[in-house]
Amino acid sequence: MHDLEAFRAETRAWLEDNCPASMRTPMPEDEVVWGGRNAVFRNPDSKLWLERMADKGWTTPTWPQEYGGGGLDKAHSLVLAEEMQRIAARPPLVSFGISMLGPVLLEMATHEQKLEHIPKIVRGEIRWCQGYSEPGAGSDLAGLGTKAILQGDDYIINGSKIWTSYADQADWIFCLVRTDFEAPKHSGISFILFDMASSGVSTKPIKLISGNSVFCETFFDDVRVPVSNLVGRLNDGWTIAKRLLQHERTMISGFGLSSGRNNRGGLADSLAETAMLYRGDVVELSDPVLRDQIAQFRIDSEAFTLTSQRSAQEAKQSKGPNATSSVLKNYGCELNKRRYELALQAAGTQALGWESLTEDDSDFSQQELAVARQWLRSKGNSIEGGTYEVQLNVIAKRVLGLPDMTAMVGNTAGKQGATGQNSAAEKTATES
Amino acid sequence: MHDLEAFRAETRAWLEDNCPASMRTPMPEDEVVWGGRNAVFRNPDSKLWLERMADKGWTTPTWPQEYGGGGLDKAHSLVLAEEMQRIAARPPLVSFGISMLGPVLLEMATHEQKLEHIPKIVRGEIRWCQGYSEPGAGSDLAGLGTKAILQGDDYIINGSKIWTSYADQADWIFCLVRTDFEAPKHSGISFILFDMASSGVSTKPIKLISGNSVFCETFFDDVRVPVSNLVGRLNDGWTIAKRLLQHERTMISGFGLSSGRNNRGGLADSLAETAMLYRGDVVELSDPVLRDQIAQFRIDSEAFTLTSQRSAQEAKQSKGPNATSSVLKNYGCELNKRRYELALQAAGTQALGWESLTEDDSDFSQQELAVARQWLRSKGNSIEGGTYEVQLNVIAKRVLGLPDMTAMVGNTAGKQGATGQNSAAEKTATES
Amino acid sequence: MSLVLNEDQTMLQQSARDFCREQAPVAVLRHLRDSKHPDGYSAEVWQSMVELGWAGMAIPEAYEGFGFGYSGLGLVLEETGRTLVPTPLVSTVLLSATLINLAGNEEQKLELLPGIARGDSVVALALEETAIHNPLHIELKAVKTGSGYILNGNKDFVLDAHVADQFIVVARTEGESGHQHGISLFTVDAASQGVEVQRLNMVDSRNAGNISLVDVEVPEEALLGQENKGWAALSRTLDIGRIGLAAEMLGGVQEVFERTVEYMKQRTQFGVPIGAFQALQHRAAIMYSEIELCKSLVLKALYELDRGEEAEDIPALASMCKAKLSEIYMLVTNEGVQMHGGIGMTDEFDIGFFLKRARVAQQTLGDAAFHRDRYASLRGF
Amino acid sequence: MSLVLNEDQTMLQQSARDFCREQAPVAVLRHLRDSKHPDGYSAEVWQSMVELGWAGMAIPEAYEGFGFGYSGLGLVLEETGRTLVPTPLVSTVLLSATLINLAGNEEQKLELLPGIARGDSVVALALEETAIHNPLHIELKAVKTGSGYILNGNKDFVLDAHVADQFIVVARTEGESGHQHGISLFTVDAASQGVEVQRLNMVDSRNAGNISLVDVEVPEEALLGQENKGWAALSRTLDIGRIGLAAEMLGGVQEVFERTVEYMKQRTQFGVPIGAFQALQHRAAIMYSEIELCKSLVLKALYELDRGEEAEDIPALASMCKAKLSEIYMLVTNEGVQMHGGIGMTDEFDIGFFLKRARVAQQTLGDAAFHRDRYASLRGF
Repeated sequence: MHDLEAFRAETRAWLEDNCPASMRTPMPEDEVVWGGRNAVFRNPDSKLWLERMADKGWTTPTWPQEYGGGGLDKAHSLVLAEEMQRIAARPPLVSFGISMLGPVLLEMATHEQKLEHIPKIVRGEIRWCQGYSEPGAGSDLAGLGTKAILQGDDYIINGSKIWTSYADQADWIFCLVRTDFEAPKHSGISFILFDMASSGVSTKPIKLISGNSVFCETFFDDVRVPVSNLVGRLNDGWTIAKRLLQHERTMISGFGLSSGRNNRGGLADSLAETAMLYRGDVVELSDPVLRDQIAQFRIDSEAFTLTSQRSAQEAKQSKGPNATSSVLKNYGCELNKRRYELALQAAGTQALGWESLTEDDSDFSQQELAVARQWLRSKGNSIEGGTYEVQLNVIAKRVLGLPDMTAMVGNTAGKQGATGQNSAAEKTATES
Repeated sequence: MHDLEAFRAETRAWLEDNCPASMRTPMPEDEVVWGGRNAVFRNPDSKLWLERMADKGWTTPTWPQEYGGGGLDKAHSLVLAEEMQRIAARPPLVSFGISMLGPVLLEMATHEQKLEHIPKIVRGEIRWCQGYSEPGAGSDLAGLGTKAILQGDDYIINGSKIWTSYADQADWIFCLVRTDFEAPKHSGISFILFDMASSGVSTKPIKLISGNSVFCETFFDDVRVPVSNLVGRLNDGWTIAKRLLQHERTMISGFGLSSGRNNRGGLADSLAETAMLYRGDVVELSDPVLRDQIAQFRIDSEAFTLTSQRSAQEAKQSKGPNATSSVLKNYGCELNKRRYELALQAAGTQALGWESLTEDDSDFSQQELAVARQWLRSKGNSIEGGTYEVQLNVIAKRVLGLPDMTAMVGNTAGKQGATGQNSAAEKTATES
Repeated sequence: MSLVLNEDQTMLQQSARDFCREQAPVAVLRHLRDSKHPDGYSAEVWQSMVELGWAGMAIPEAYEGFGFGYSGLGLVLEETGRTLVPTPLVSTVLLSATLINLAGNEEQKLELLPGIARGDSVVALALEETAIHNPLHIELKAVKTGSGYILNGNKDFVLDAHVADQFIVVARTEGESGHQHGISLFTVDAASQGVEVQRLNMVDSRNAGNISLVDVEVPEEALLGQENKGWAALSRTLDIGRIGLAAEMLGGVQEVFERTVEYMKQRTQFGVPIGAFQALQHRAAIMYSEIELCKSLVLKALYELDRGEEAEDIPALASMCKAKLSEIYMLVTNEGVQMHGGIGMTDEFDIGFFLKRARVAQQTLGDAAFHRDRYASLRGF
Repeated sequence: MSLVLNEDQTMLQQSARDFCREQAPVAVLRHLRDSKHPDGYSAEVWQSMVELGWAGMAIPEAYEGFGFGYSGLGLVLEETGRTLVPTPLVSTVLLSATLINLAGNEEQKLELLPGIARGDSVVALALEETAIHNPLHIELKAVKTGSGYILNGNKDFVLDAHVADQFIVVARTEGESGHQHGISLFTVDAASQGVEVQRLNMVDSRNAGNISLVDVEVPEEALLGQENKGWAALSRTLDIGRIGLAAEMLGGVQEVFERTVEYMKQRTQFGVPIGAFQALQHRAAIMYSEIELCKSLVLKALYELDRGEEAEDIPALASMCKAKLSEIYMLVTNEGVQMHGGIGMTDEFDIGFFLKRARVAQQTLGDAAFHRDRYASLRGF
């Protein structure tokens, strides 16, 4: 206890000295630091802040110091988080390396692989993307067709991926490839890392309904990758993939997390305030039905936040994300979707603009436009990272122990080389 | 046209002369006339009214005169219905013979069978019950085990039925029995009629959560039934059963029909008025959220009524109930369930009484008590006559043409002797 | 009462469907959007529609219309809702022609309606003053002068504002915002001194704009109907507009649903079409049922509109239609995107256009909550 | 903040669960109902609970209680919610003891609380005057006399009214119905002249009754707390009651859900367990998720109650709990009956008892809509 209090004091002092003032203000979306070879720092303080935090390993406070992490235990990292929150410090670095790949490498990679990749993740030197989904496969991740064929000490990779977030801006990719073409489909997959600058890699952005293009199609044409880049055992990539998906779900469920708070940018800061503003209400929201719906939304948001906290407390006893991650992922996504549907109702036609055609944004403010875009974006929450339907299947089967229809009425496993895990009835309906 | 107008005038005059005054008032539940050997006429006018209407065949206006029906075409029967509605005349007779068995007999029975049974249905002399569901079978109707074994000119019937409505008050039963024990399960069923007074028939009422006991368990112990009581072809009873189920669905969907009108007995006459009454509101319902929900309910009710009318108009071109009967059955039941949930909210704790303990009903009025009972009763709407889930399966497969999972992943048909029609994936989840 | 289409109506529906599929598919809207088309609608497509008689659909023959009634216009709107083709059909034909016909005197009708029927003019109804539909909230002032009126104020979200030749401006000549009495209607030439139009780029890529009127002078003849008494005709026009819009929404609802069911049959996952999954089947069956109810409401409302004087209960029917269609268009577009999965999120795929249109159509002339509230008042609770 | 149970709490939960399963299953309620038991609860079962310390759970040790706090009482209520055993736990321990402890002076506490902790007395809170929860709607009048007060008025739906020894009557000494000021609390002996109790036979077979007070005289010492200033203690007591009731409802929710999932695994239709049907699986998974949220709310609220002075946001937490649990208890009982099919509709089967209890519990101390409205006000919109 004494130690913790001392650490708190030190941390507070250090942050006071090292966190630039502009890093204590709400972060506009375009100032998020993703790192990488071509990292953009729209605000020069961001660079300074990243470097200072990375030097202490505090971009990844609980990772081992050996690989550049902060080496803090849970209790100390909580203190750090609290102290950062106290001064509203921005996260110095956001990346798939931190949220997805890193934890899995730490758990499953060799010492050499860790030494090569982890420090660059910690320092934001390399930006990663995820090569999972393929055109036509969707939720049926394991049905992937990208091939890796051994040629001497290299694999030659051919195929394509889809829904690769920020592939056009990433330096390296962690990728699922098929290395055994005879085995049942889950048993012939390997997990491999390679440089996006390799010869034969190309990307093409996908334009979304929200107007953004965060996703790409990614093509591999005779890409040569050293065997040493394989993580884990050959043909055992599915185990790693599943582990990583759990981390992804935990991250996506965070969408719903801030619903109960007022710390999001944009007009949806407070649905109730927005609704009152556009109706000229002062004391009470004058549309009682919308008021009821917003109340219901906020109650669910608060309950969701508490459930996330409870889940974290329960997880302390065990290790890593637990079964509730499916519950949280789904609920968080549905909350986010509800939030934006309510935001549209709150602001009426003013939340339905696409672009401003005036210089002073007198037709639509940037915040209003952001609501419409984010509303559209939110529709993807229940598709990416395992669809809503897949998560419900998982809860029904793994948490509630309900029986598998396929096992009851005959099994296609043979036909497709599937294990019990991906029997048809267990699975989804829509694609990732 | 001229003819219709003349018929209208005649009918109006006849009704004026023959419909007793008390038969033009709202009908309390205990004055409904079900007919049968032990018919109860709580109001002596009911008997008079039944006899007069039956003499003209107007208890079943469109049935052939040959068998005692009214012999009217659609147009004339509509005029009769309108004229009866004009004076708010009560239906003279309500029975499963009219709503379910009769139409099927007219379509599929022999002339002799019709001559024997139809006139007694028309006159309310025989009250019928339906022997379909069996313990353990539930929605899987065709899985029935009641056996009929030929012995000379008789069948010897052994087995039991469940959820037999009013079996303890019925005179005859129309019943599904298994007559072929080798064939696939749908192909070994026959449709047979017999007297409930036959030796070996016994019934036991089932008490429901609503406190009522409209259903029975019915037991057959070596019941002897003449072969001539078989309707349709031997082992082809499933065809008749399905036809009859369509009529049953049409009838049950009627639950939702009056939702938009104010012609139901009891406190739920108008949800809005009830809600205002219990809040002391005069101009507008003071709970705006309940007001919104009641508005939504009433809009859906009005739309449902229009859809029933449209479906009837569309059915004119074809014959008999059409594919929308599943839609209407489900929607009607869900509306009825919604209605009573709203009624509970409308009247608060006053709608949560079970019995009155006072002589003057000062604790709970009979209307209030009826709401609680009907609320509980309404929960069965989406279970009886084909569950909610079965109806959704039917819509998905037959109306939308969506594929059958079982056909995709292997088929249990062989194991169970099922045809494609009752493959597992198509079917329900809950029992009737 | 007939809730099934007669032979003429079936033919009209079929020809409208064929036309929209062939001449005005979703690609037309996409092209207009991507090319940042200055008009926001295709004059060629519109001209073809005019030739088919659609612009004069509900205009009486005395004013060069074709007197097909609102049932006919509703069928056409339903088909345009299936392909989302932007035209002045809603602004000019459904709303403005109706209002002129209801409120105008003989000269005004003769002056304005034939031009609409011929497709010569675009007329826009300038009503809203807030982001939330509120037709009694009218603060734009019209002050009487010796020779006419002077108008001052702003209007928001006016459909087809930047391509309109004329506006019908809803103004207040007396009383306070919120009151029916004191509302007056004026025709205002778009080129008048003091009128400024700001085009809006809406999420559904359909035309709308904000208007400001600063000391705009109009002659006495610009008054449509009686001074202070514009509400009755306006209110009826809005109900007709809501029903017509519901017909358009019904087209979109059906199109999205049919595309989704088709996709469920084609798209394979884990070796089976996704339409074989029972959870999706049930959701599809529930949507189907709701759509059946939507159809009945729209058919009934259009039928009643054409009964003229005898019409029953138009305000309640209009609110029922708009409430229910708003609700179900939202449901079906959300489910449509979800069931299409990743591809439904791409701009390349059409489903997003319907998602966007659904929300703008919902807000136009009152959303589901607005109309349930109104319905409750109309039904006395 | 801890949202997981500590060791003591886990032990208490287990022993309460064991006790309820063995000594107080649903069969106890069924028997009380079917035998038309005059008391409506089993004195023997209650006596055993008293011996386990449940009656003194949240009563301070100074008044012979055991000071386990509301977390402890909440755990016990949750378990009684799983078997629906009727006891004076809600009326006497959760509501009345709390109110006496909050509002009473030292003599009153010493006089009343030990009796409750010992299980000697049943005390009922007489609050409601309408069929819809409305704690500010107080019209029952208390008029000051030389020696005390005279009470006149009626109370509805008083839990355990006909078995109570004492009532705490919420009365108006000043002001109008709807106002906080002017509300005063009185202890009234059930045997007092002028008190009449009419037992109610409710759908959930739990005890409630209507009370009429005609010229009931009480001494000055019957006033609990200050004249006109009863609202603060009452309001906090109601919030504690709502949280406790939510804990009871959480027990029922879990019990119904667990029984339903179990049934889904056992019940076979068309040759497969019905739990293998994806549509039902998804509905079960959705319920599971909602129940997880319910648990977190109740745990948090109980935790905060025991923090005493430092407690955060009790009114909002109480409303969140009661709103959410009302909603989910309704969902789960409706689905429970539907998924059980015909057998769920029979009285022989237990599920109907939960269905009935869910609706009475929902109405008690405010339903979901009441609490969402209150929450919105508390959160400033």
